[in-house]
Amino acid sequence: MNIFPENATTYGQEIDNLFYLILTFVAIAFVISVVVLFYPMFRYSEKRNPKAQYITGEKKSHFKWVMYALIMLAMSDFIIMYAEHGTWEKIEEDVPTDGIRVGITGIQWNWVFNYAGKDGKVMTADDIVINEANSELHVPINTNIIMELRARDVVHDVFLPNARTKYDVIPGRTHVKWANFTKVGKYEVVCSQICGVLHSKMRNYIVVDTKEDYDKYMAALYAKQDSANAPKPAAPAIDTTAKADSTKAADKK
Amino acid sequence: MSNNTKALDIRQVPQGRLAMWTLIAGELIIFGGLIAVYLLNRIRYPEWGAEAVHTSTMFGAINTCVLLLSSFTIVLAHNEANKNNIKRAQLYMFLTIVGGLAFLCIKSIEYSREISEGLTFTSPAMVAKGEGVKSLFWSFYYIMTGLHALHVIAGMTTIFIIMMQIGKGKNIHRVELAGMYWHMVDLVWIFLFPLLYIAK
Amino acid sequence: MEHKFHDNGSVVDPDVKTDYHGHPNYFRVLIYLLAMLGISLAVFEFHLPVNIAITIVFVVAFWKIGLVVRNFMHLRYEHILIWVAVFAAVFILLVFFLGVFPDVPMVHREVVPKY
Amino acid sequence: MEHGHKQSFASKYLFSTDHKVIGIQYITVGLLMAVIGGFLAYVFRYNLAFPGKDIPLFGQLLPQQYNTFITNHGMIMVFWVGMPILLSGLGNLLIPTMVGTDDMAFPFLNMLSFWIFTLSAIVLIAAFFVPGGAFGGGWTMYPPLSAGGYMNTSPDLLTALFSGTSLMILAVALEFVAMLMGGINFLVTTINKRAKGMTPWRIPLIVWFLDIASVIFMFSCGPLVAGAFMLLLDNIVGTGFFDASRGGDPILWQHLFWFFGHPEVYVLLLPALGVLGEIIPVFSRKPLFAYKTIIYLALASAVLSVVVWAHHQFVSGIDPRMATFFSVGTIIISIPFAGIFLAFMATLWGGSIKFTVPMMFALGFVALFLVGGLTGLFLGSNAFDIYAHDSYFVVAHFHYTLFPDIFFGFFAAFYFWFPKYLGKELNVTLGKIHFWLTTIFFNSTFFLLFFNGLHGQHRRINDYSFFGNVAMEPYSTFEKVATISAICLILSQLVFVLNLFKTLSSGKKAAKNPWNAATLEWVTDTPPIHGNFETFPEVYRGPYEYSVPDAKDDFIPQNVAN
Repeated sequence: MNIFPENATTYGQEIDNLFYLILTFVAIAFVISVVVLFYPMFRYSEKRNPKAQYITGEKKSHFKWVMYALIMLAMSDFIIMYAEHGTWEKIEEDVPTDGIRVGITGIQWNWVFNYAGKDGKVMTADDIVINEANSELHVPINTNIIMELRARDVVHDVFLPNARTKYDVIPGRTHVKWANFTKVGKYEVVCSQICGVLHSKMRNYIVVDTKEDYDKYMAALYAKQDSANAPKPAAPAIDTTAKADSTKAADKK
Repeated sequence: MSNNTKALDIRQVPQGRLAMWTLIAGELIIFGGLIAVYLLNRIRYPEWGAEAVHTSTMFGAINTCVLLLSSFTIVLAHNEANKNNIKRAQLYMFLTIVGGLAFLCIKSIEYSREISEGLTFTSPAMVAKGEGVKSLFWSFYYIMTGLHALHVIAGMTTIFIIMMQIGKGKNIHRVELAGMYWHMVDLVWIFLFPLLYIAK
Repeated sequence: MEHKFHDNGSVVDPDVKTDYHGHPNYFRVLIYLLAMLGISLAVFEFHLPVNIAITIVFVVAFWKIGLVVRNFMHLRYEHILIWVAVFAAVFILLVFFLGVFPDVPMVHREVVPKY
Repeated sequence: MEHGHKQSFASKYLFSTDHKVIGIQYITVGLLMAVIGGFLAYVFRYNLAFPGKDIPLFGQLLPQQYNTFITNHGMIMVFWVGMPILLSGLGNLLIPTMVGTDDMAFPFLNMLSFWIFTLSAIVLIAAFFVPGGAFGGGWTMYPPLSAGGYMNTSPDLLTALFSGTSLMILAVALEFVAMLMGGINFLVTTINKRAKGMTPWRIPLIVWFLDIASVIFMFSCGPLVAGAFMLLLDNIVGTGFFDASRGGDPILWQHLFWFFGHPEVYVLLLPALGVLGEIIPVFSRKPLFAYKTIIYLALASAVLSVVVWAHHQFVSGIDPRMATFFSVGTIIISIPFAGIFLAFMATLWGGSIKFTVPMMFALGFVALFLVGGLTGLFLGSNAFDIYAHDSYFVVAHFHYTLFPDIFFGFFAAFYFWFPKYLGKELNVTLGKIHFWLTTIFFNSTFFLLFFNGLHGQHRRINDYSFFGNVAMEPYSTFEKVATISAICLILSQLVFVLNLFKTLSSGKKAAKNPWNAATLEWVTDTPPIHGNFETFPEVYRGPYEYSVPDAKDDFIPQNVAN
């Protein structure tokens, strides 16, 4: 039995390793504390030790034991911080710039996926938008997938258990996060922040394809978009509601 | 105790003053939180400067003046109450209440001017034009001045009740406590004035 | 109910005189305050450069607050713990402001979705 | 003292200004709310284990009801159980008696505080019965879900005001008012009404901790009160303070909420730690280890508690560099609390430990909190939090901190002080059965959930069979085990109820100082008279003078002169 679900990204293993690192420290601390807590319960019970000693603990020679423990705790804390900071930087701060950009937008209660259209940018009018229940976002393997995360109505949270990544999506903001998948497969994208009545049903998929499969899939999508767009002018990718307009107006200032 | 010495033991500070200071610290954090939120948004949206032009600096200045004067009268009331000049203390407290009323009157004239320009709590016309960010300034303006006005009313009520009480010779020490609350209301306004009326 | 504390120094009788502190010259304080108000209005009238004006206005505001708290509220005659309480309130607000600062005002405006 | 004249029932039990009656009132209301919170937990736990089945005593649970129930379970357990029992209840009962005075500084304000609190509880419960039902967007009330009518479509002001969302905000605001009044009372009482000779370093630990908790509460709730006001106006007037399309900022609410929300954890924790600080020395017959240092550590943690809040927001879009800062803050704050717990453990060494019921609950608290505290390390390190945030790992973690804190802390205090304040002796056997059942079922409820969380089970979902990762074995079995244990955990509290009523109806009269404790509340009559002391005591020594060499007894009460 695996503690974690199957890992499918480059940085996933780092998160798992971090868990085991912290677990080591925590286990040591736990064992020591349990001994310190339970040993006196036997040794100094009323029967074995009817007369208690008078120790106020204000003396340095007594308090130094607590100090040692605290210093140990502080040191292991900072080792953990030091060890994990690289992972944090890699995942959250150093988002790569090259790769395939996709848009993931949370709405009540579905994830809307945007593929870049002909212009290679997401969230423009020629995007290919997939807005169906249980839809799939196809991405190629071993490529940086740069996800632009947005929310249209309320706060949602993109959670990819297999990619070990998660980020809130907030109305009015765009968060750019990334993942690089190393395994072909079909993985869940769920919403991890309560977002209304059907929060429990908010689940779509990311499908990791080989490069060839992905190209084929995209070619089919573009062809379909062309045939759909041919007779009439391009429809806006995302319905520009009054809300979106006013944000934009605010934006120009 | 002799004049001009600090209380060296915390227990020499009377209960009422201690409680009042605690209440004031709590109130300052509530107002301060609101002001901090406003400031954060004010820095985020420089275009709010253009909205602040619609507030009347003259009315704001007069109101500041009124509140400062009323603070002065309530502190005189405390001074007189300590000398047991109940009648004069009551007179000064009455003047403070008049000051508060004047403040509220001026405030309501201001409000009516702004509302007639369509600048309301939600400013629906602005939102419809897609200028939601600007309407947010007015939401902040009304919530901050409104909450302050509620405190003015609360302070006036308190002062009125205590004015009645000291007429019967009771609770003379409470004049000072009501005064402290009134000063707190004054403090908040002193900070709101540059924020809303001067920084344009 | 009469109190049985004898000599622990606490003032618990509700009608006792609470005038244990000194009294500054209130009128002079009022004059200072009005002068300060005049300064901030002058700053507004003369249309100084924005940064300077805002700095002056807020320095004046804090100065006025200091005058009111110290003199009208008699903080200058007060116990050190009261000072600590008042400054803790200000400190906490500062912490809140600085903690939120990178997230609200510094958010790049261009990250708002361009539809 | 005024114990001559007769009082009517209402003025004696309902509108009493006596701090002991008010304390008991607070605890009673808190326990009643705990029954409601427990029932909600039972309903949604049952639904999680057996989705779609009819729930005994309830029926079908709709998804919206599920959301409402988890939201209100969190709200009730933190604000209407933890706060009234630990802070207000214990504070009212203990502070005046422990510092040796007759009543709170402002008895009327105290009574008002209780009734405003009760009103807030009624408002919260009333939200279940308005059209649209109570608010169901998580106890953190993140806008825009909680604003602008996402939960309750509201055409006019009155309907908006009486919608579930607005009522919940109002209830929280009212509770804050009540707790602020209580906090002012605690502080002034401790500072100004101490008995003669009760110097700062002779005040019992719990009084210190209750006051520090009140200070933390008063100084951190301000921004949230302002924020709640703004959110309420967003709901009923239609302003856009948290509406991104109008320039408002949902993240701002999260900051306002957690700026209060995290210190709130310490507000709940400190009184319970104070209970440990009273109980462990008494039953180890040893002075509290490093009493002064513990207080300094608590003060340090109070200062640090305002710089850790954003660790609840690591993945919610705050600046990643700030996340590192808050991560370090979180890690640093673990040190003072670890110090306090270590001092409690050190108190045991060299003692003569009596395993009475309160002591068992106190030691159980320390042992269980150890798990909760150590799992906090996983969540405090921001990189792992990316994965664990909003998962059942978090749920298990905070139940391992808050359940021991609120319930073990309360039960320890209950079994310790019940004989004093109600004058009857509790049944020891029932108490021990209660302790073991609670401990066993608590662990079997929450320990397995750590594994569910690590396997990617996210929170606030009413039916996990929909999700492939967590619907598999053994995680669905873990769900069922957790549910059955939770039901047993709730049922085992019946032992406590039985013990309570048995004792109240036919308990033996308790002695004046059954535990041979040294603090001032044990000096007065059992139960204490109105006004607490016949003559006000004078204090000559610290609160933990146990096993002093060359002393007559193994304890010296604080009011005994040399």
